[in-house]
Parts: sequence; structure tokens; C-alpha cells
Amino acid sequence: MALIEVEDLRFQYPDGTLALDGVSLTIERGEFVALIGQNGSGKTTLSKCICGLLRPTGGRVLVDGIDVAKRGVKRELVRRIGYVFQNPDHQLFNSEVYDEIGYGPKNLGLPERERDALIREAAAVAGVHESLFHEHPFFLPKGLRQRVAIAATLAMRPQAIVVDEPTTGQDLRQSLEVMDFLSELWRRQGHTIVIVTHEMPIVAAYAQRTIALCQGRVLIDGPTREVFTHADLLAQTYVKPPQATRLAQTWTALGVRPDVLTVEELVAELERVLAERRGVGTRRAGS
Amino acid sequence: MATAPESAAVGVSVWEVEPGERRKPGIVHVVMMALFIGIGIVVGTLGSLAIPIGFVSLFWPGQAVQALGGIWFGAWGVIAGMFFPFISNALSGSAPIPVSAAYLPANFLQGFLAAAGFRWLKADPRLRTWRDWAVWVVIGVLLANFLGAFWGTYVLTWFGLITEAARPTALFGWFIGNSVPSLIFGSILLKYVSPMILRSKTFVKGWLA
Amino acid sequence: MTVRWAVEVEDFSWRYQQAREFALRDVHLKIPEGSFTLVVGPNESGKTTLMLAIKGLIPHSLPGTLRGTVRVFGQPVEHTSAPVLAKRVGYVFGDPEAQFTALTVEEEILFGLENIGVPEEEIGERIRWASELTMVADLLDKPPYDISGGQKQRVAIASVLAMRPDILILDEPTSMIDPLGKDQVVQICAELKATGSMTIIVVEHNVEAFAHLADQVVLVYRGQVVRVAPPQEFFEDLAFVAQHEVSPPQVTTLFALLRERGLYNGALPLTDEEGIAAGWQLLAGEGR
Amino acid sequence: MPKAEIAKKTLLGVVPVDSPFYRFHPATRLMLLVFLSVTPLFVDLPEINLALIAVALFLLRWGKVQLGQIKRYLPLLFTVALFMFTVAYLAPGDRAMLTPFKLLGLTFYLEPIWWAFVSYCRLIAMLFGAILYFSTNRERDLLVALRTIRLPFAASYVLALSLRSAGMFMEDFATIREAQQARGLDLESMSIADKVKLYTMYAVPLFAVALRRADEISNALFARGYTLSARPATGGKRSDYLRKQYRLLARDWVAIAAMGLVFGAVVALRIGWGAFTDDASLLKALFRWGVGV
Repeated sequence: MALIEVEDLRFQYPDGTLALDGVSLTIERGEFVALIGQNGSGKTTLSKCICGLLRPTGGRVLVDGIDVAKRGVKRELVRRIGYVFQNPDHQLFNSEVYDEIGYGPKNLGLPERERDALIREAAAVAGVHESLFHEHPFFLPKGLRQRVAIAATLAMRPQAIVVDEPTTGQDLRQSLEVMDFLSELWRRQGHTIVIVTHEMPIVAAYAQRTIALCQGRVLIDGPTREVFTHADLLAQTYVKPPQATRLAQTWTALGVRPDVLTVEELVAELERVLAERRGVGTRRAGS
Repeated sequence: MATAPESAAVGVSVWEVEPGERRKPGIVHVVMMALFIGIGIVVGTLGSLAIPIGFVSLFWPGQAVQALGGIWFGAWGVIAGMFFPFISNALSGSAPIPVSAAYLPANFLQGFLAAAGFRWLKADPRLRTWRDWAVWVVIGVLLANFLGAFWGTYVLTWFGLITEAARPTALFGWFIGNSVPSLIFGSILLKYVSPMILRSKTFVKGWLA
Repeated sequence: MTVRWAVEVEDFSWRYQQAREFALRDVHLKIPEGSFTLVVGPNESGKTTLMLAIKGLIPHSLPGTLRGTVRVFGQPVEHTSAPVLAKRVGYVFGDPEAQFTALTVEEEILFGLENIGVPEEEIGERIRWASELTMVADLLDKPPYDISGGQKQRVAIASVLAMRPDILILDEPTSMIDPLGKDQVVQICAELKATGSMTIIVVEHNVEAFAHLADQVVLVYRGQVVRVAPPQEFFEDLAFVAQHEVSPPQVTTLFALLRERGLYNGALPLTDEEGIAAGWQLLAGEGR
Repeated sequence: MPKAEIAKKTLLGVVPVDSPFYRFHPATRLMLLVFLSVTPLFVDLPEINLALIAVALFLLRWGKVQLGQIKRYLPLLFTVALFMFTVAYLAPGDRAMLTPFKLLGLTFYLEPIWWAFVSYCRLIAMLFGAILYFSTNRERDLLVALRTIRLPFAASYVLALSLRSAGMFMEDFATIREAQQARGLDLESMSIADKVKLYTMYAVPLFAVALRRADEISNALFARGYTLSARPATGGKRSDYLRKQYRLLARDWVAIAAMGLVFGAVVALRIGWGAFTDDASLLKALFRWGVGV
């Protein structure tokens, strides 16, 4: 059974905006998925529906077989899927980091001993050092607050986590840190990861699978490498593949593969093409 | 509880202006006043809509907002506390403008008493000692709400909205109905939000800065 | 011909009131009038602090300890009032939401104009000019919080542009918006640069989008300005750039790596167009 | 996708896209609010207050307001009535002085019940002034009106900013609620005591966001040349572009004069001649006849 099943999902906001217009997809256990698309394409709405934070106006979402819109399933749900908000300020409310991370487990009614173990583990995984346990989250720098928010989600041990714009406003090092950390969770601990983002180089470097939304529908869904070869289709939702991919695609006539994702891949590809060409070139030079 | 060692020396009150510290009113105070009116509108409106009894505030967490505003932001907070009920009452439809206007003195007192009490008696807004608690409960909650209820019910009879005979009952109901949310809501906020406010630029030690 | 300096930062150091360490130390920086400057560097390195000092928020509304001077068109910022500074230096903050205070886009734009004392007759014309340039003319009637992220950022730019500042600072203008919005902001910057009348300073992580517009790139790292150079020259030393946690455009990295491998020896491209051309030359034009 | 809009959202409610009200100057519309809110203070006669309610309802219709919108006030209108009549029943005052009557096996007293009815009509008439106003005016109209009556810029600006921030906090509130749910909070299975504790969980992030915002906004204000006094850089008077976009026309003056005259007449008649008391009420006679006293 797939971990997340979305069937003909529709969502209409009270003001009449149709944010999702019949979305169907499945996400298997252990996938690393990126949700992309222009603002208003429905990505945040979809991710919130998946976590049961918004009640769909049509269709349904099953997480591990549980219908997320059903009453009284919240506690069941948070052990399966966690959502990290873009702005940690909306999420953090305890006066100590330790209590903050422990809030979820406490809601789940776990005994203290077990809770403590979960908190320490989640903090360690998220890179929140124990010396920060008694700090007030409000006064930590933004990067750290985000980690606390992630740790708080992890402490509930969800099988999947959805992260809304993990790299917005972060610099190179911070972005890599957050992404490497998510990647580590995915690789080592077998978590399913879903990120919502506008940063295509991040998508290219980390996500195994990419789903592009446009006006509340799935525009394209497939392996990231394949999705970025459809530049014309992506243009509908104003997404451009990363620069390396774009460059490669203008050189296809020269024998360059159109589906490279990173600079390193493109370098290797150009080396290959050049080596071939040089062989041909020497021959031609002789004629 | 608050046993963690604090950097602030024992006995130094949060109201003390440190040597070399310059305090003058700035744009940030005006902005905070406006934002605080915004918070008051939200809390006041939601409070009234949750239990719609109209002009009588049987469960109205707004008074807590007024008291906290005065404690944290001095005169800016007192002013904010006087005016947000106008808008929240109009939005929730719980009191027409003339009735809101008549409540003004009560709105002033409900913010001012807490503000003055904490400043004069040097109580810590983080509620660290039993003395801080006493100042909060006696002046910020009980006295402020009693005077508020006294004036408020007077206004109601004045507008003919309740009978003269019902006034003592209404006064009692109002007093309890406002004190309970104030005590719960206000104490929690003082305890948990004050640490953030005290370290921010918006905190007012005197009346204006 | 002598250069007129829009900004002169001399020996400048700044420590925020509650901080232990100086956010900026002994900074020297000169920005010529009419130029386009791109400021890069990791978060918390002092980029924004430097911009706040040029804008005058430091020391006017932020408490702290200051050494040295910042001059804008020869005038020390410290002794210039907020409304005068508002005319000289416009500042667009990274989060457009955070700077909105009005109830409609039109009021948002005219707010600054009234503050700096633009007469009523002229206000309408300025609103028109700024809103057309930033493509928000059809939004004037809308509440600024009820429009898309990209539109918000353009409104923020319009509201600053309308004041016709001599210097325009954009602090991470694309960090909070979607790809279409980013493109539009870059386009507005290109248009402004083409008019040549404004000194533009952009702080950005998204180097790829702005490098080609820049006359000079400034690298701020751990409270100091460690490098100032034209973009071509700046990205020549990629090791230095990477060591200071800045990501160059992918196309630049690509050709630098090719050059390291002895496959390329031309100038490093900064844009898609330059890169595409260099690639064709490399692959189709018999290499060197 | 675009559908024909008939209503626009404002921070405070919803207003029609097009309404005959918009032909009047915002100051005139504010005067209508004042007129409808204050006049009932001088009128006990329920017939007149009911007539004022009818006028407000008519104006809502005429102003193209969708009546569905005012449904949200119905629970309030009902509970207020329930409250006032219950108080009048339970605490009628000195029973010896009152006229008792029986209804459904209970003993009521005529005077307090009647007085509750009189007051209720007055209260609702006043409330309808506000309902009408917020259903046909945007925040901008309120600002223009206040500036037209020469409220200082700084004051109107604080008002605008607080309305705007109320809107932002509403949004924050929604996000915070989602964030708490995402952490296993099950609102549906919570006790009242837990819901009270919930306030902290909303309040702390709300204030955290507000504190950061206060800093950001004050920086933004400085950046755009705003000073505490709101005086422009050139010295002298601040220009007011927004207000200049509106002109008081003949029809505004006529409307204001009409409201002024009616109000003046009501006050004069009430104070000078003791008019509009409930003694003259036909409804009272009808009521007495109905309960048989």
C-alpha cells in the first residue's frame, strides 16, 4: 500500500478560489518528492490537505490507509505525517526548546521516559545541541528556530515529513545544511520527504521525483531528471529548469544530453562530447 | 519554574533605567500601539463572538489585553486599550458606538490601574514572586474589573439596557465574567509573553518610553 | 572626469546594543554615482547592517556603538534627518509584507510621497510613473495583502521608486517570491539601470539573476568587506568565492571547471546567452 | 476563471462592488453612521426606532448589500433579546409598584418587560447603523472621512495600521491553528479547560510575530521618511492626496443638512416638548390589551 494516496482532490477556499481542481497522485514509502509550481498553483494547499490541516471540498486523501479528513484521526495522523511550516514563528510557543520539541510527544500521551528519549533523539538528528535545551526559542537565530521546528516534528516520529520552503531566505551554506539533513533522514532513516519549493537547483540536486502543479492540477509528475526535460511544459507554471539543465538543452544539437541536472554532470557530459568530437575533429583535420 | 539563574542581578527591577541608557519615544512605540490595537480587535471580536451576549461582556478576554498593554507598553498600551473596543464591539455587533463611547472611562481604568500598579509597586511582569502575583491579581484583575463592572453596569442602566433592580446581579456577573478570563488569560500571557517583550525595543519602562 | 561618489563608507564599525561582537569592522567602501552594485555574502555576515548604515537606520533608529562615517553624496548620514534621507536613499526590504502599512496599493505608494512633502498636484503623476514601471498600475485599488507575492514585491519597489531616490537599495528582493516574480524584479532592475539616473545596490543570494547587471560585486564576510571587483573579475577566483560561501552562477562554475580541466580558456560567462555562445564555440567551433 | 464580482472583501466585512452609496462622499456616509447611532438615544417610542431599523434595512437593499451577509448578526440579536427579557423577568424591581400579568402560567410585570422591549428596539436601531456602515464602506472610506473632518494624519494613520494589523493577526491566527494541529492537537476531542490553555498556544506565537513585525514596520516607516510628528520634510502642511480625490458635492450637503435637521428636530422635540416618550406608543396599548392589563 502506498503511503500517501490522493484521489481526485478538490479544494475551494471560502472566497470561491478553486485552489485544487482534481489532483490524483500516490507517493510511495521512502520517496523524496519536490512539489513545484508558481504561486497560486496549489502546492501549499495540496501539502496541507495531505497532512489533514485543510479539509478538502472534494475527493480524499489516504495516509497509510487513513482518511485524513475523518474526525478523531489527528493523533493517528501525526505519527505518520508531519508538516514543517515556512515561518517557525507560527509554530513555536514554548519558553524552552526542550518543551517545544516535547510538545508533540506530550500530545500523543507518551510517558515521560519515552518522551525524553524521543526529544533527545530528534534534537540530535535535527542538529539542535543539548546546550540549547533551556533557551527561549524566540531569541534563537532563524536557522536554528527552523531546526527546532523540524526537531519538534521529528519527535513525533512521523514516517513522512512535508517541509514548506525549507531554503527560503537562507544562504548557500544554510540551504545545503537543511537539505543535506533532510537527505540524510531520507537515506539513513527511510523517511518519506516532501518539499515545497521555488528553488530549482535544490530540486535538481535532491529530489528523486518532481510534481509540478499548475492552476490546481498536476501539470507533470515523474522522475526529476525527466520532468526538467519538458521545459516548454514547465513554462506554463513559470518554472525554469536549473541553469545547467537549460544550457545543456540548448546544446542538444551538438550531442549533449538534455537531462543533466547539476553542473558536475554537465561538466562530465561536455568532457564526453568533447572527447568524441576531438576524435572526429582530428580525423577531419587530416582530410 | 523560574529557578534558572538569570543574568539580571537580584533586586534590580525591570523598571529601573540602567546608567547610560537613553529612552525616548520613537516610531516603534507608535507602531506597537497600532499592532496592539490590532491584537485587541482580534481578541475582543473573537471573545464576543464566541459567547454572543452582546453589550454585556460575560466572557470577555479583552480586559486582559487592556491590562497587559498598560503593563508592557505604558501610555501607548493604555491608549490602545481604550480604543480597540470601539472597533471590536462594532465588528461583532455587540455594542453600538454610543455605548462603546460611554464605556471609555472603564476602558481607561482597566488598562491604567495595572500599568500604574506594576510601575509604582515595582512588580515584575514575568510574575516571579508572590508579591508580583498579588499586585497582578489585586490591582490588575480584581480592582480593575470591579471598577470596570461598576461603571459598565451603570452605563447599561443609563441606556436602559438592564433594569435598575438587575444592576447588582449584572455587576456581580460582569465582575466574575471578566475577572476569570483576565486571570487565566492574563496570567498565562504575563508569564510566557513578558520574557519576550522585556527584551524588545517596544517595552516601556516609564510611561512613554 | 572625476567620479562622484554616491556612497562613501570610511573606517566604519558598528556594534548593536545587545550584541557582544561588532557586526561590521573597519569597513571601507565607495560606490560611484549611477552604478549598479551587487552585494553578496552569507547570512549574518553584515550585508544588511551595511545597507542599514547607508540608509541611516543606523544610527538613527537602532541603538548601538558606532565608529567611522558613512557619507551619502558627501553628507554624513548621521547628521541627516529621516525625511531628507528618504529622498536620497530608497530601501526595499526582503519581505514585502513586512513593509506594508496601508490599506490599498495606491495609499502604499503615496505614503512616502506625502512624508517627503511632494505637492498634491505631482503625487498623481508619480504614482502613475512608478506603478507603470513596476507593472502594478492595475492593482492600485486592491489591498496590498490580497495580491500575489511577486505583485507585493513590485508594489514595495513602486512605493520606494515613487519617491525618486538618488540611491535605491534592494535587500534580497527575490528571496520570498516565485520564479515569475523573480524574473519581473530582475527586469525592473534592468530597466532602471538602463535609465542610468539611479545608483542601485542589490543584496542577493541569487547571484545568477543579477551578476550580469552589476558594475561591481561587493563581498561581505564576517563583518568586513573582503572583496570589491567587477563581476567578471570577481568570479575569476572561484575558489575564493566558494570559500566565502557564495554561489556563483552555474554557468560561471561550469566554464571555470572546464577551464581547470584545460578544456576552455576564454572569459568566464555570466549569463545564459554568454554561456550558450561559449558552449557552441567550444563544441562546434573546433574548441580553441 | 474570472467571475463577475458582486462583493469585495474588506478587513471588516464585505461590501458590494457597485453601490449607490458610493456616489456620496465618505464623510456623508460617516455622518449617516453617526445619525443612525445617536438618534435612537433621544427616542423611547419603539415605533420610531422600528422605523429607523426599517430605514436601515431599506438602505441596505438600496445599497445592493447582499442580505445574506448580515445573517452573522442574528445569533447576537437573539441572545441580546433573550438576555434583556430574562433580566426584566428575574429582576423586575419593586413588585408592589408594578402591574402583574400572567402568561404561560408565569407572572410577569408589565413595566420592566415593556421597558426591555423599548430599550431593545433602541439598541437594535443603533446597531443597524454600524451594520449598514460596515457593509457599505471600505477602510479607506473611513480614513478619508476622518481626514475630511480634520482628524490629524498621525491618528488616522495609527487607525489604518491597526485595522491592517487586525487583518494580519487573523491570518496568523489561522496559520498558528494549523501549526498546532500539525502537532497532534485534536481540537475535536478537547475539554473546555484544555481550550482555555489553548489561548497561550495562540497568544505566544501571535506576540512573537507582532514583536518582529513592530521592528520591521518601524524600520520601513523610517525608510520612507515618516517621523513621529508626520510632518513632511519640506516643513509646512502635509499634503493629503487621498482626501483631495473626493469632493463634497451638492447632494452630500443636502444629505448632511437633512440628517442634521431631523436630528436637531428630534432633540428639540424631546427636550423641549417631551416628545417620543413611550406613553404615546400604540404598541404599548396593543401590548396591554394583548396581556389583558
